[in-house]
Amino acid sequence: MSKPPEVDAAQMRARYPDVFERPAAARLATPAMIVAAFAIFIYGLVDLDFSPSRLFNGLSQLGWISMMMIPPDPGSSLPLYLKAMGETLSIALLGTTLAALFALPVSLFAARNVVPSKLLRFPVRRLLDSIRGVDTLIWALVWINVVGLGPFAGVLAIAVSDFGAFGKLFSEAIEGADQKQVEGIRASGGSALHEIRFGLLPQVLPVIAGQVLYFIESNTRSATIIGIVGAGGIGLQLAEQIRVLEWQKVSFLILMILVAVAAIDFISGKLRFAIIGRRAVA
Amino acid sequence: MLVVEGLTCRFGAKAAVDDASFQVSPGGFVGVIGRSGAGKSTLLRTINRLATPTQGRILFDDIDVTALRGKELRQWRARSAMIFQQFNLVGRLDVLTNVLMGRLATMPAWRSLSQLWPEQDKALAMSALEQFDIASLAAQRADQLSGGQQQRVAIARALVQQPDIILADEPIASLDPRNTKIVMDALLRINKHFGITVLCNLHSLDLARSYCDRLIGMAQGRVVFDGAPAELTDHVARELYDLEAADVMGGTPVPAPEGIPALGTAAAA
Amino acid sequence: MLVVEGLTCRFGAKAAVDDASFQVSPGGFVGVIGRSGAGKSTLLRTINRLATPTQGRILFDDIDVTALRGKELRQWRARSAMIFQQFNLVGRLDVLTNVLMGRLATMPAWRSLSQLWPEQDKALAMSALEQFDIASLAAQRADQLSGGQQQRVAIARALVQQPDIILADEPIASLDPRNTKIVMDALLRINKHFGITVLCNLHSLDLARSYCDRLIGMAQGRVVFDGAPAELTDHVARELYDLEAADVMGGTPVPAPEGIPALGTAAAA
Amino acid sequence: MTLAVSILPEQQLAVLNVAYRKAVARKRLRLTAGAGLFVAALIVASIGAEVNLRTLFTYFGNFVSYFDRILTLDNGQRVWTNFGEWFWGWHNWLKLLAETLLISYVGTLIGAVFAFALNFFAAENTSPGPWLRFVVRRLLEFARTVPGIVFALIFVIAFGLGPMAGVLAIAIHSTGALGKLFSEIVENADMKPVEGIRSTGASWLSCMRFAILPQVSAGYVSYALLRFEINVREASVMGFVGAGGIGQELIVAIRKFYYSDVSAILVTIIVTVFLIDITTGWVRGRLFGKEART
Amino acid sequence: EDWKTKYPEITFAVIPAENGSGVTERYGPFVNYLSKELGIKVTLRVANDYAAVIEGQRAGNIHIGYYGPASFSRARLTGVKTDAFVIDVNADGSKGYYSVFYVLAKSPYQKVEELKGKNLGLVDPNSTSGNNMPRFKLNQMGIDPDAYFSKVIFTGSHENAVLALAQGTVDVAANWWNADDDSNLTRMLKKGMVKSADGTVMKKEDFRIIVKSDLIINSPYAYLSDLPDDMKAAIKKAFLEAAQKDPEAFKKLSDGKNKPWEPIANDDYNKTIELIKFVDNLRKKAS
Ligand SMILES: Nc1ncnc2c1ncn2[C@@H]1O[C@H](COP(=O)(O)OP(=O)(O)OP(=O)(O)O)[C@@H](O)[C@H]1O
Ligand SMILES: Nc1ncnc2c1ncn2[C@@H]1O[C@H](COP(=O)(O)OP(=O)(O)OP(=O)(O)O)[C@@H](O)[C@H]1O
Ligand SMILES: [Mg+2]
Ligand SMILES: [Mg+2]
Repeated sequence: MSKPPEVDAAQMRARYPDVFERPAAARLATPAMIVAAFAIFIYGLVDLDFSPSRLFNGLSQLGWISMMMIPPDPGSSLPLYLKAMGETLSIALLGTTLAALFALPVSLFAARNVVPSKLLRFPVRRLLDSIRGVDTLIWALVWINVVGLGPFAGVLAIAVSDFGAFGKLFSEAIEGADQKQVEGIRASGGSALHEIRFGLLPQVLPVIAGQVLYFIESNTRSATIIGIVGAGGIGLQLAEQIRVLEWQKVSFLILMILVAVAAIDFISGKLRFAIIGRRAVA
Repeated sequence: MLVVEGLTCRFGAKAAVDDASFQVSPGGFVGVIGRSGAGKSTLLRTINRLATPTQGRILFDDIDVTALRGKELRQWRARSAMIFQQFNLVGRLDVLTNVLMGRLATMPAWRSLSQLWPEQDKALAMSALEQFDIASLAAQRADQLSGGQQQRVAIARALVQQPDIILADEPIASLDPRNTKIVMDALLRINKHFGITVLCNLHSLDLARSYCDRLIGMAQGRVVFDGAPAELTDHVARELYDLEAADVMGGTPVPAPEGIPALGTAAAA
Repeated sequence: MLVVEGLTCRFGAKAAVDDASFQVSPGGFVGVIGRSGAGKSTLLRTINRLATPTQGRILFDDIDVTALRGKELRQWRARSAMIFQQFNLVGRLDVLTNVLMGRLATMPAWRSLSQLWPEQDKALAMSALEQFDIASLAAQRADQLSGGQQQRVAIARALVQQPDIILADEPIASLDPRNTKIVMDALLRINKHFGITVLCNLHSLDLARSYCDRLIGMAQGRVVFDGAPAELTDHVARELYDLEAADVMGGTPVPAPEGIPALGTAAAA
Repeated sequence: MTLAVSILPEQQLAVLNVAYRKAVARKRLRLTAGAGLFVAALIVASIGAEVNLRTLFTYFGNFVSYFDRILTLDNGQRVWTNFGEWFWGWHNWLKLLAETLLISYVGTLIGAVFAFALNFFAAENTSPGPWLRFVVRRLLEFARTVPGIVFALIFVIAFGLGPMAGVLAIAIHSTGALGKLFSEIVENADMKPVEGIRSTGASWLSCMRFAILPQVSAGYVSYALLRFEINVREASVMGFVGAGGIGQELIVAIRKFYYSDVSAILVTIIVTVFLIDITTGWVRGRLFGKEART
Repeated sequence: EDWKTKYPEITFAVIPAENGSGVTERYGPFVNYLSKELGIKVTLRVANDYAAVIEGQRAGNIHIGYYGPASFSRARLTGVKTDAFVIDVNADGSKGYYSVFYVLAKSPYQKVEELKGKNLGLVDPNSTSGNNMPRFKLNQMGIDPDAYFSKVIFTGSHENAVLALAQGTVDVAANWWNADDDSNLTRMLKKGMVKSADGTVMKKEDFRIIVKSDLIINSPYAYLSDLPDDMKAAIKKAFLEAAQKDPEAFKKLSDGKNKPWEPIANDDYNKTIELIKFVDNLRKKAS
C-alpha cells in the first residue's frame, strides 16, 4: 500500500521556528525543577544517615522479625478486640461524617471556581490551615475541657481536625471539576446554589465519598485521638501490644484492621462507582 | 430589541469578538455565520454574560445586560436561553433532570434543591423531550447518550426555559436531517408564533438561508456582513469563507473522484 | 478488505449495533448514515475495538480483528485511525502534542514518555495542522479552542497516524463550509491517492452523495440500506429518516416562514 | 410569559411519566435504602460514642479555656506582649522544623513515587487486569494499615537507630495512603481522552502518560503536599528512633504544660502549613493552567 | 447525703502506668466495689495520655485520678485543684521506688563516665524515674546528657527502654526499680518479653545496674479539691477499706503485689515538684 509521502522537515522548521525550537527557559524549566527536587532528596538521604550497605544488611534482618509475627494469635482477648473495633468504628464514622458535613459548605468558599475573590478565599483557606496545623492531641485536650474524657470527646476531636483536611481536599476537588457542566446550569438562570448542587456536586461526589471513606478508614486505624480521650478502641489495643512487643497479637490486630480496611475499601469502590456509573460513550 | 454596541471580548492578546455592533428587533430569526474560530460562540456567550465583555454594551429592551449583577443577571440568563455547541449537560444526572435545569429560575430554591419538581414543570420537560423523540430516554444518564441525543436534550433544556430570546450555538451540528428539521422547525415555530427572538450560529448556508430572516457574517471577530439572506452574494460568501461561491451555497461541493483536489502548499501528508 | 459479520454490540438490554454485516473493499469511501441513535458511532467504535462486540466478527485483510490482543490490538488501532464525534482530545495538552499522539505507536516508549518527539514527526504534525489552517494554534491548549478548531485537531491526529483505514465519526459536524470542504477533500485525497479505506458517519446526505462510493444506512442498530449513493431512493431515505425525501436530499427544507410547520401531535399551543 | 414548548395531552404524558418513574424507581429505592442504613448506622454510632449534646452546649464555654491558657505567658500576660519571651526557643525550634521538613520530604517523596507507580494498577478504569488490581490494592492496604510505629520498630532492629528507620516507615505508610487516594482520582477522570489516545494504537503506558496524567496531576500534587504536611505533624511518633523533630517537641511541651511554648510551636507549624498550602495552590494553578473554555 | 444528688455519676481516670495491657480488666472489679461503696455510678476511663487526665481534672470532669508522681506534681504545678489522698504501698512496705541505669552485662561499662558518646535511652519526658530523676542524677555528676551522649532518645515506655537496650539500640537505659525482685525488668523477664537482637530470650544476669537514684515517692490517687468534704471522706474511706472489704478486687489491681493503700498528703510530693522544676529549668537553660 502506498504510504503518504514524507514531509519536508526542514521546510516546516523554517516556517514554525518556535515550535521546533522552544526557548531554552521553557525547555529547561521542568528538568531544572526535577533536578532541584532530586538534589534536596539526595541531600536528605545523606543528612539522615542513609547508606545502601546499612539498608542491605538490614533487609536480611527483616525476615526473622516478621517470623515473630507468625502465626497471628489473639490470645484470649478476641471479644475485647471485637468490642474495641466496634467502638472505634462508631467513633470514626460519627466524627468523620460530622467533619464532612461541616466541611462541604466551607470548602466552597475555599474553591477558586466558586469564589473567585482571592480576598474571601484567603482567610477561609488560612482558617482551614490553622485547624490542620493544630495537633490532634491539642484538639483532644480542648474537647476534654468541654465534654470530659470519653468517646464523645474523640468524636469531636476527629470532627474538628478532619474538618481542616476535608475543607482543603473538597475545595481542591471542586476546583478540578469540569466548568462546562456548571456553565450549562448558569446559562439557564440557576443561582450559585444551583450551580453547586446540580453542576458541581454530581461531578465531585465520587471524589468526596472516596475521601470521606478513606478518612473513616484512617481514623479506624490510628491510635492517637481515641486512645488519648480514654475511649479505648482498637488503636489503643494495638499500641499497647506494640509497646509490650507481643508480636503475634500485633499481627492479629493488624489482620483484623486489614479486614476492616478492605471492607471499607470495598464499600468505597461500590459507592463511588454507583455515582460514577458506567463509562460514557464517545 | 437586542442591541449590541461595540462589543469586544479578548482572551489575552486575541480578540475573539472585535467591536461587533448590530441590533436585532423582537421576533427576529438571525443566523450568525462565519468560519470556524470567527468568534460566533464567543459572541453568543457574551450576550448570555457567560463571558465577560472586555468592551462595549449589550442592551435588551432597555435593560443594560452588561451592567446586570446578582439576581437580575440570573433572570437575564433565564430569559435568554443558551444552546451550547458542546451541549454542556451534567453527565451524571438523568436526562429529565437535565431538562428540568431549565426551570430552575422559576421556582423557590428549596424545591429545586430537594428535587421536588412541580408536576407542571415535569410535564413541560417531558413534552419537550417527546417533541424531539427522546422521551423514552428520560431516565438515562446524559453521558450515555449518543451525540445527537445529547444535543437534543440540550435544546429541550433551553426551550423549557420559556425564554424571550434563544441563543443557539450550532444546535444541529450533530443531528441527522430529520432531527435537524424537527429542531429548526421548532425554533422557527416558537419564533413566529410567540415572537421569541432567535440568534443562531449555523454552518450550513442552506439552512441559514431557508430559516433566517437575516444573517450576520463574522470573520476574525468582526461583523463583516449584515443583511437579508438574499444579499449574501457570491462575493460576500467568498470573502467570508475563502471559497468558490458554488461550493458554499449548496450544490455538489466537489468534482467527481477522478479530479482529486489538491490543497495549497501544505497538501503533502 | 474490511469484513463485518453479524456484529452486535449491546449496552444492557439495548442493542446499539444489531447483527450488522457488510464488506468494504480496499480503497472504498463508505458513508454511514442514519438517524441519531441509530448506532453509527458504536459501529465505528467496535471496529476500532474501543467497544467490545457482544457477538460477530470483524476481519481486515485476513486479520481477525475481534480476536486481537495486546500489541497486535494496538497495531490494529494504529492502522485504523478514529476520528471521534466529540473529538476526545486531551484538553490540558497543547494542540501539537495532541496531534503527535497519532505517532505514539511508531516510536519507542522512552521517546514519547520524555516527549522527545522526532523532528520528522513534529514536521508531519505541523503540516497536518497547517493543512487545516490551525498551525498557528499549535501551542494553545486544546480546551481553549473553538468547536471547529478542536474537530480539526482531532482529524489531524487521525491523519498523522498514516492509517490503512480511517473511521470518521461525523468529522465535519462542527465545521463551516470551507473547512468542511478542506476536510472532506483531504479524506478523499488520501482515499484516492493512497488507497486508504474511509468509513465515515455523515449526517448530510448531500456530502454523502458527493464524496462516498457507497452508503450504508442504519436504523436501530441494523443495516437497512447498503448500496451506491444513486440507489438511495426517496423511499429508502424516507424509511431511514422518516421524512419527505425532498427534505432529506437537499433543496429548501422548509416552506417560507408564512407556513409555519406543525409538529405531529405535540404541535399544539 | 411565552410558551416555547407545548404540553402533551394528559394521556400521553401519563404513559411517559410511568415509564420514567419505573426506570428511576430502583435507583431511588437503592438510594433511600442506603441513606436509611447510613442514618441508622450514625444513630447506633452516636449511642456507642456516648454523644451528649447537653454537656456539649452547657460547657461549650470551656472550648476557649485551653487556648486561653496557651496564649498566656508564665507571668500571666498575653503571649504577644513579649515576643522574645514567647519565642524564646525559636532557634532550636527552627532547627527541629528544618529537620522534620527534611525527614518528611524524603519520606513523602519516596512514598509518592511508589504510590505514583502503583496507583494506575489499583484504579478500576486503568488497571490492566483485575488480578493485578486486587493484589496491588491489598498491598497498599497493608502498607497503610500496619502502623508506622511498627515499621519503625522493625526497621530500628534491622537498620539500627537513626532517622532512616523513621523515614522508611513514613515512606511505606505514605505509599499506602497516597496509592489509594491517587487511584481514586484516576477513577474519576474523564475517559474520553483515553479513548482518543488508545484509538491511535498507543500503549497502556502512553495512555496513562498523555490522557490520564494531565487530568490528574493537579490532584496528585494536592494529595502529596497534604501528606507532606501530615508527615511533618505526625513525625512525632518517630521520636524514639530519633526522628521526632518539631512534632515531638510539641508533644513534650503539651505534656509538660509549657503553655506558651505550645502556642509558639503551634504558630511555627501553622505558618509552615500556610506555606505548604499556598505552594499547593500555586502548583495546581500552573498545572491546570487557565480555566478551560466551553 | 446531698453530695450524691449533686454527683450522681463520677469519672475515675487511670493512665496505664507501666504495662498498659489489661488496665480495664484490672480495674473493673475495683470500680464496681467503689460504685457500690459510694452508692453512685463510677465510670472508668483509661486515657492514654496523662495530659488528658490533667486537663480533665482541671475542667472538673474527672473526679478521681490515678497519677504517676510526676504527672501529679505537674498537675499541681500547673494549678489543677486536686488533692492526693492515698498512695500505693509496695510489698515490703516502702512507699517509693528508684530510678536506675541499666547496661548490658556483657558490655564493658561500669560507670556513667565510660559512656561518653554512646546512646542513652530515656522513657518519656514526664516520667519521674525515666527522665526527671535520671537528668537530676546526671546533673549531680556534672553531666549534660544532650551534649555528653551521642543520642538521647525517648523510647516512650519503660518496656521500650529495656528492649532498646536488649536489642542494642541504646547502650544505657533508665528504668524504674523497686527491689531486686521487683522492677520493670523482672516483670518483663517473667513474661519472657526480653529478647536480644538475635532472638534469644535474655535473663536477669544479662543486665547490670550502674547507677541507682534516691527514692521516688509512689503514685497517688487524687480527687478534686472542690468536692464536698463528706464526699471526699467517703471516697478516701472506700479506698482505705478496699483491701479488707473486697480483697479480690484489690489484689487484681497489682496482682497481689501491693499492700493496702495508705493516706497521703499533697506536701509529700513537694520533692517531686522540686525535681520537675529543676528539669524545667534545665530546658530553658539549655537553649
Ligand atoms: N454506554 C452506553 N450505555 C447505554 N446506552 C448507550 C451507551 N452508548 C450508546 N448507547 C445507546 O446506543 C444507541 C446508539 O448510540 P450511538 O452513539 O452509536 O448512536 P449514533 O448513531 O452515533 O447517534 P448520533 O448520530 O446521535 O451520534 C443510542 O440509543 C445510545 O443511547
Ligand atoms: N478561553 C479561551 N482562551 C483562549 N482563546 C480562546 C478562548 N476561547 C476562545 N478562544 C479563541 O477565540 C476564537 C473564537 O472562538 P469561538 O469559539 O468564538 O469561535 P467560533 O466562531 O464559535 O468557531 P467554531 O465554528 O469553530 O465553533 C478562537 O480562535 C479561539 O481559539
Ligand atoms: Mg463555536
Ligand atoms: Mg454518534
